[in-house]
Amino acid sequence: MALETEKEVLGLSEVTIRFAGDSGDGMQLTGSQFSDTTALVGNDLGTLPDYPAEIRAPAGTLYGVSGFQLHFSSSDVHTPGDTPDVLVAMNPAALKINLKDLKEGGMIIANSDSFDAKNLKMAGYEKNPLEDDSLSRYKLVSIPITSLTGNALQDSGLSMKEITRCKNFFTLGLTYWLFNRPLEPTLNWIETKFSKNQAIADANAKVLKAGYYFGENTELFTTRYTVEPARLPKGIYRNVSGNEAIALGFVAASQRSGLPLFLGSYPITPASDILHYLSGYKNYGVKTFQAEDEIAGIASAIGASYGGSLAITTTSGPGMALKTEAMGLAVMTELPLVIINIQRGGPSTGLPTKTEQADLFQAVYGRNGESPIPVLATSTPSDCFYMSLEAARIAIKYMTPVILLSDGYIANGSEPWRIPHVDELPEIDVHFWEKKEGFAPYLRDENLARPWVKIGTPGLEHRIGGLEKAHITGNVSYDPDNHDFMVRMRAAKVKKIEDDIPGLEVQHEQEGELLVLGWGGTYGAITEAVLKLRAQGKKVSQAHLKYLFPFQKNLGEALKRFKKILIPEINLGQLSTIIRSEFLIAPISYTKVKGLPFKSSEIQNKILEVLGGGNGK
Amino acid sequence: MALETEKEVLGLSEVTIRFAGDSGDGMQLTGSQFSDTTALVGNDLGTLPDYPAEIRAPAGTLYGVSGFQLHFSSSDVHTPGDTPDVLVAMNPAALKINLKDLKEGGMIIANSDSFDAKNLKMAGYEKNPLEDDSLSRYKLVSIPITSLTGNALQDSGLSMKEITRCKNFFTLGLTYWLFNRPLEPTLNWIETKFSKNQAIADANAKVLKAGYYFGENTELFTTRYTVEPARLPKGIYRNVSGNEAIALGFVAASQRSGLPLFLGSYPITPASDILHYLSGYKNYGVKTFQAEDEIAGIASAIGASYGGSLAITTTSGPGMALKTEAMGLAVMTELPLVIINIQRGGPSTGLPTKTEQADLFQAVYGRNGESPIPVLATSTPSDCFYMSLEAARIAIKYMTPVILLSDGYIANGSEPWRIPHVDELPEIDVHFWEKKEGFAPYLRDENLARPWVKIGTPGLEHRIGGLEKAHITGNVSYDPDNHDFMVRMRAAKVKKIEDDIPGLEVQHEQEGELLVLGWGGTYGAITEAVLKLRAQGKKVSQAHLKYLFPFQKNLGEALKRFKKILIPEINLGQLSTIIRSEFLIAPISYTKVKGLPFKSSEIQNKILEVLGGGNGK
Amino acid sequence: MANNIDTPEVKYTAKDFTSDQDVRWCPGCGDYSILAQVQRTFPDIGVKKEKIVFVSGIGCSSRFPYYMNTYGFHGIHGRAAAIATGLKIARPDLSVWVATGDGDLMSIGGNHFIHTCRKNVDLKILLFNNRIYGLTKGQYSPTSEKGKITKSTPFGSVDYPFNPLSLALGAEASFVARTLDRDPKHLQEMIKRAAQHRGTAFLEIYQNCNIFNDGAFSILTEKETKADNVLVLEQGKPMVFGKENDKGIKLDGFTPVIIDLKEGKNSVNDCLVHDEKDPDPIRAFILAHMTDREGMPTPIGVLRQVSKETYDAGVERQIKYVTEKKGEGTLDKLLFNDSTWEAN
Amino acid sequence: MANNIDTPEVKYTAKDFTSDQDVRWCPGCGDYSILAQVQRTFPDIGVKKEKIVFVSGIGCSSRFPYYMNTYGFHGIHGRAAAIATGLKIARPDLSVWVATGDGDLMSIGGNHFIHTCRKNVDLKILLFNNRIYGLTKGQYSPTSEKGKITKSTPFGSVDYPFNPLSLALGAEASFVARTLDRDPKHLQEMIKRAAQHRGTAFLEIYQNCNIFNDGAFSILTEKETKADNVLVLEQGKPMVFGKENDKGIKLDGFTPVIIDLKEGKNSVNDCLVHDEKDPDPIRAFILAHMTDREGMPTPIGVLRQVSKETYDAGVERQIKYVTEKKGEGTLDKLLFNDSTWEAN
Ligand SMILES: Cc1ncc(C[n+]2csc(CCOP(=O)(O)OP(=O)(O)O)c2C)c(N)n1
Ligand SMILES: Cc1ncc(C[n+]2csc(CCOP(=O)(O)OP(=O)(O)O)c2C)c(N)n1
Ligand code: SF4
Ligand code: SF4
Ligand SMILES: [Mg+2]
Ligand SMILES: [Mg+2]
Repeated sequence: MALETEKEVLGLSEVTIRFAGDSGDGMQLTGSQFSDTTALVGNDLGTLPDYPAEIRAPAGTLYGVSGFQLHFSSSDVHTPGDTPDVLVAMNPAALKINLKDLKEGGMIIANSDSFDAKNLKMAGYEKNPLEDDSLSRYKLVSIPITSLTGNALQDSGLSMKEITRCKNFFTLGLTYWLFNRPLEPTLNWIETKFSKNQAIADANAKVLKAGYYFGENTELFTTRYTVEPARLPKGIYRNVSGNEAIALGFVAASQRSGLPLFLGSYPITPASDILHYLSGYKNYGVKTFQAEDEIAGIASAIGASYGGSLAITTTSGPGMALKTEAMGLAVMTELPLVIINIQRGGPSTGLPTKTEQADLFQAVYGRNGESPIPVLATSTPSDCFYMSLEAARIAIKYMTPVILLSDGYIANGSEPWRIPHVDELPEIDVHFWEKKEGFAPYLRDENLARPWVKIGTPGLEHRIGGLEKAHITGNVSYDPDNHDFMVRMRAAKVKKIEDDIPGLEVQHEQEGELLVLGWGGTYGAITEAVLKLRAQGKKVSQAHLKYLFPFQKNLGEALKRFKKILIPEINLGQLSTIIRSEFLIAPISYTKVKGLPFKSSEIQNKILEVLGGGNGK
Repeated sequence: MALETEKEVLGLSEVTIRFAGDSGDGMQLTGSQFSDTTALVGNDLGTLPDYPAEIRAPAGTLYGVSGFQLHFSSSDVHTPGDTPDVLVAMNPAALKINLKDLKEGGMIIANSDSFDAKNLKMAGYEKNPLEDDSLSRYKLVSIPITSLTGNALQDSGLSMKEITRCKNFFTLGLTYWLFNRPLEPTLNWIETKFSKNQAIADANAKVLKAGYYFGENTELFTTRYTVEPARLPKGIYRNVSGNEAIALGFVAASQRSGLPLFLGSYPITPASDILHYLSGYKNYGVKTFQAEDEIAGIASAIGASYGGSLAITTTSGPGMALKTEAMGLAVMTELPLVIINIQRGGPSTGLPTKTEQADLFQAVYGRNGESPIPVLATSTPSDCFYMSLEAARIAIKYMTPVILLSDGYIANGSEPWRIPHVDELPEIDVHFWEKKEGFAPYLRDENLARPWVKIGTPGLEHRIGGLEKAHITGNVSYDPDNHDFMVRMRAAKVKKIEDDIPGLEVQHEQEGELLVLGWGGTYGAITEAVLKLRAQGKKVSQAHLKYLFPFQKNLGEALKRFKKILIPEINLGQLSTIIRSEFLIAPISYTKVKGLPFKSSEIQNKILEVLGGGNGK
Repeated sequence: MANNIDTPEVKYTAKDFTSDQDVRWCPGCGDYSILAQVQRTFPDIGVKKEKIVFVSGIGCSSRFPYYMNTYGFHGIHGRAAAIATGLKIARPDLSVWVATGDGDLMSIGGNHFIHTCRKNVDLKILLFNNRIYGLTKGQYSPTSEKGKITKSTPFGSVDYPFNPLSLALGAEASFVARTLDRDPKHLQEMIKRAAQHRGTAFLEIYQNCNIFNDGAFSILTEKETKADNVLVLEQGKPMVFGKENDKGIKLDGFTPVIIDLKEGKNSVNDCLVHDEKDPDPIRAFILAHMTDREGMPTPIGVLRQVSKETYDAGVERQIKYVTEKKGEGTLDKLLFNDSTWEAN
Repeated sequence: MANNIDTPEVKYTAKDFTSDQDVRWCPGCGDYSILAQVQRTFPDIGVKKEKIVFVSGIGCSSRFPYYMNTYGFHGIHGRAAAIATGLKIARPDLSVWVATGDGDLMSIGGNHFIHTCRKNVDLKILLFNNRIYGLTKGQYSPTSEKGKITKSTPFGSVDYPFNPLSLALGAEASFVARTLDRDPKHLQEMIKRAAQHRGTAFLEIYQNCNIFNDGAFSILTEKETKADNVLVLEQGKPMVFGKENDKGIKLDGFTPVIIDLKEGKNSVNDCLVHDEKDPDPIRAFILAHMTDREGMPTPIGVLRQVSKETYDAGVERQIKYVTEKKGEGTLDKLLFNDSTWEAN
């Protein structure tokens, strides 16, 4: 619904906006609503929620500031944007923390009501920046959002506390107007969300509109902006976050394999949402078990897998550490299981709400004994859906635990996703062993996988466990030669998966001066950097790893064709280390461990530095 | 006490003997008594206990066989010996399992009483091998040990069951005679061990002598053997096992540092003995806490470390896995702590009583987040003492957790050890921060270590924990730049340790065709192999790593000086992988994962293969 | 017993439950008797062999599944209850049994144990309590008496033991019982009772480790002392024991005391009458703590048996309810939510 | 309270226990009151500030140590009791406190909790029970009521909650008490009582999480409903409650029932008299389970306080004994055992 208006409407190709305020100000909600609506109008987009580990840190404090950045465009979007064009600052602390990122000449929308002495002091401002000319380099629009919200709800009969809680909807309405977005999606959302409390629903709706019309009627804005829909491939789209896509991916895997889905999990940021989503899918036969701890989470999943379910367990770093021993059991019993690690800042409790890629070593090497487990990684929110299906496929086909790595940035970020048609999805076929003749629990098929037996099959009663198994019979065996054989057999089975996965695709030239090699959540920033530099005529290629162990067969070949390999990672160079040992080459490791994704500009600069004077030709 | 005797006495330079029988036959005790006595008479020696995971597997079964091999010599001993000269077989199963290893023409001492139909059948013998000529290639001495023991104890008043239990002392006495060893040490041991039960003490002593005199008087033996004392460096010696040496090492570290020793541990094979030894040292102020699980084991140690103790935790693979999360906490809180992993066969429960080196990856890489921990490894039983002191020194000086790796072979094996004089041991100096001025919990000293405060110091009250810490103040910090700084700071601190450890010493030529590089328990087998080949004129050098992370500074240099590097490991090549990534060279990885140490002959053959025709010149 | 009762056509014998693996326990170990009684009883519990699963942790006792010719899972130390919980939730049609030791269940596995009791997951837990760590060669366990001298406590342990029944009751277990390895009949009866119960059935079995803790329970098992030291609980019956049933238990306040039934002063009618069905856990708690006082007999039998919805049944109920309410999910319903848009 | 009483020269004020960190809990969180009462009470427990340590796990509640100006350790999730146990064994001279939540202590930390109670380690455990996972934004916890609708249980939880007091008693805790964040006086008194106890002192504090589980305890804290729903336990006093102290508790068998003290039929003399010192845990267990029945009041106060040797004291005793017996160890004694020989 784009209202008639006399105001000038300026078309933009892309916009980056950041909403910032107290953790109590509802900025995450404002941001996600803006994203969903923006997706609906057909822009491509990328998001970056960024909030503190505290639930509601005291109002006005610097560490209590919560932010949500959103980048939307009429063409492809790969990142949440490096520098916002618009900063919405609900209080002084939010302004203080976020101003440094704002684009030169960018717009600041500030809630002037909250710029009182107390808040200014807490944010460390001597003078009120809205009143001195310190912000002259920006387009400053200061609006008494709190009082305007109050006015709008004067006779709503709500308490003052409830009223002020609505103010983020004013901000949302205002920005909807400013960027010419419809109100309906949010109005509908409000209706269902607050169906239990009509008064609140009405208030929020009212304030949303108030914000919208305020933009319409005030003189503060002379122009509003529109961003044309992106020319996305034909199809039906929805907005999806990484964690939601993982939940959808495994329900899809359950449907495609005909196996009931079992999740054993213990809540932990930033993985908990997968548990939340899946526990809503009871009518898909999904069973979610909130265990007493992470060990019970994976142990219950192993039990469910032995019982014939598609079993998964979700966690983050510290929980991953606790699951280590049980992963070894899954390796020894050769049961299908997917272990999902949504990486966060470490070590230890570290930075629970921030993103990082520092659990790669742990995934590939972090177990006692020779304990090989395939490791996959997602690269974008929507990619989470497909990698989940792939992880399930490999686990079932090879009777092995599989580790799927994601991270906080992918998990909480969202993007438009073209919903695939059912027939685009891989069949996952499952063969439970049924016939009594010739059965032995540690027989091997052509994939070196052992038979999976559905408990309840008469005549196939058998025992498995964590002690070394005799080849074929699966009996406990301390025989030296058998142990050596089985250790190598388990390794060979996992290695064999390389024959069953797509080869690595190098983007752009297949050889030359520089290849930027990434994995996981750095995909967007690398892609944007590479495209921008190529647009400037630089020759630089890109490849992104989704299979970390085993590697794709053609990886070594692909790397050899480039003079230099640049590997950006949000850790101290873990992939680089593995590449070094695997291929005896020395990639250039570019690392940043700040709990934040790379900015594409950072990667661009690094590429330019690596290319030196030359432009890769 | 070497009796007068008319029998011919043959001098030998070295002997390897293996005692084998049911897990109920007391072979481990027999072996360790023989070792202690043999040490006492001044031979150098090496041992290899090898027993099943079951406590007393049913008598007569093949998997129930327990063995103890002992290699003693008048010159240096590096291994328990490849092929026994003498095999003591207490039953058919023991013969069946062990015969293949016996040297051509070696001696078999068999307990003929146990070669009855039932036992023969269980061992899978059609005919009695003592009676057909199937053993003609060996010196077979078959003796009715059970009945002879019975006769000796006719009027002891003991039950039949008790009497048969004594039969291993007959065997021991007999072999004492055969190899001319004194009875006193064992007689004394019996007195103290069975002080509570004089009847049993007397019986064992009686049977021991009976065995000895049987050898003396029977016609079965025409010769007895003597092995002259080894020319060991001047000094006072004792026999020590790896686990005992670790216990002694940390008590020594406690005495040298003046810090009380705290062990938090949960029993697990093959690490439990360290807990057993240390719990006997109460009068050294040692506190041992048998925790409810491994997590509580390390968590309690972290608490004790915060309280100012020298804190350690001991375990093996599966327990190590469980400690992973808490190790991260120790990294973040930067507290001194030594984590001792006595490696065993994996993955999962694997082969609990067998040896392996497959936890190196886990030690170096196996944690969530960037979580650097120094990793040290022991190489022989007596080396365990010194590496324990070294681990404690590094932990305290650098305020860091340290992982000390040993393995089942080192842990249970024993060797003569020249007891150092107190002043040969390093001082470990400890500086608790005491002054209030200028204190901050995350200050850094010249070693990048933070201050250690003894709780109870007035005015220094402070808080630490697992969330990221602000540099210096140690306050909780989510600041992006601080996180990046601290991640690199923790890494730099651990790297810095390389400046404070002895450089790597290469044995023999410092450059040339081939360097055999080892770590951990392979030391003896490699040394013997290298020495034997050099005696044959082959040019091959040797180096052994005790510092796995960080490496010694000169390692890269040392490796570059050799055309080929051979790395034998009891895993699938874990050190090789790390060497590859660190130095971008391709060592030759030689692996065997059978739950057993390398035989030096296996390594000799591999070296010859690598040298090809040439002899290293 | 499985939720969907699923009785075999043919009548099994003990042999049907005997696997082809030789039993590797020490000669004389109490575990043999437990294995034998389970194999003898299972033909009578009315569950098809292929629907039975034994899950265990690590320990001598945890080798149990290998010897049962049913499905079996030898897990990792302490995690049997957690593995079994996942299995039971995924497969409510199975009869899931846990074989575990006092170290496995009470030490490292304590948390999974109390949570299983709390959730009332339909598992039968057989605790082989020998008050020692057998497989690791004789360290003290959380059920070892204070002052116990073992390899890891050469001067005696300084901690108080758990009372497993008390802990289970504190965690709201719905079935709590105790028996003895050396009393085959009673052991068999208790196994049957556990099999019949829906919900967490916790059966503590005093088991002799003749290698590392020999005779720990001899006064309860030896002919001469048994009668005067064991109180056999029977539903609805007065608590009487002693060689000539000459002793009774009555309550003095909340404290059970022994009364003499011979010298006329007290009669059977003065004895406390056993009521395992009491909805309150108090009576059972009193019995569990009877041995806190010197000289009191050790109660064996079912201390408590009450019925409440099991966790796994609750999960099924909820899935059924939601599915009826929302209709069965399909991939299209799943992927195409109500905020999609079309690009063309 | 520390074993070696170690009283400060100067009298502290609450301010002395306030650290320089700003408190980061949500406005209105019950944790603020707990912090305030601890800071107000500590000047009276007679322990030097530098001898006090707060250990915690992870959770909103576990941020507690940062705000106390004593030594403090913010551990990892569920391990506070284990860390504190090691610290207390190593340093029996310290007063070691554990601040923890219902997820931290009852879910992932359950095993360490019951073992701490069993061993009677001299720790004071403050359980901030808000019946929810706060820090992870509102999943149900092991103390959440059955049917609870949360992020992880959108259709209601299907498991029964723990009764933390019952669990502690089942694990043989020597001090078991309960109080309310909104009753500062009582909370202060309970903190003092915990401080005085030698051994594991378990104090459950009902705490309101106004963001994810607001009002969970309101009927116990709101003026109108409090008096009729809370039973304040006082040693040696009859159990009386109600707006005009018009209700009493008496036992019918083992089941507590409410009697009306107004309508003459019953008098205070018919009421059960509270005895926290009863060596048997039965009375306390009855009180812990009082709320199993609809309509019964929630008891607050000390349910149980008995004295027995603490684990850490036992360790000291043994070290003293062995050292006296064997003499203090020296390096020479250690290394030169009795089977050495000389080579020259
Ligand atoms: C994670 C882990 N920790 C420790 C061990 C070593 N371990 C094996 S069994 C056992 C205890 C056995 O005692 P219990 O459960 O009572 O069984 P029992 O042998 O007495 O029947 C221990 C500590 C292990 N296998 N895994
Ligand atoms: C090993 C591990 N698992 C899970 C988490 C995530 N986590 C942090 S706090 C918490 C539960 C908090 O609940 P509670 O203990 O009741 O504390 P509250 O926030 O309610 O005060 C969880 C699951 C973690 N930090 N570490
Ligand atoms: S050690 Fe003890 S428990 Fe284990 S098998 Fe032997 S007798 Fe049985
Ligand atoms: S989330 Fe709840 S418990 Fe946590 S600080 Fe906020 S109000 Fe308190
Ligand atoms: Mg046991
Ligand atoms: Mg809570």
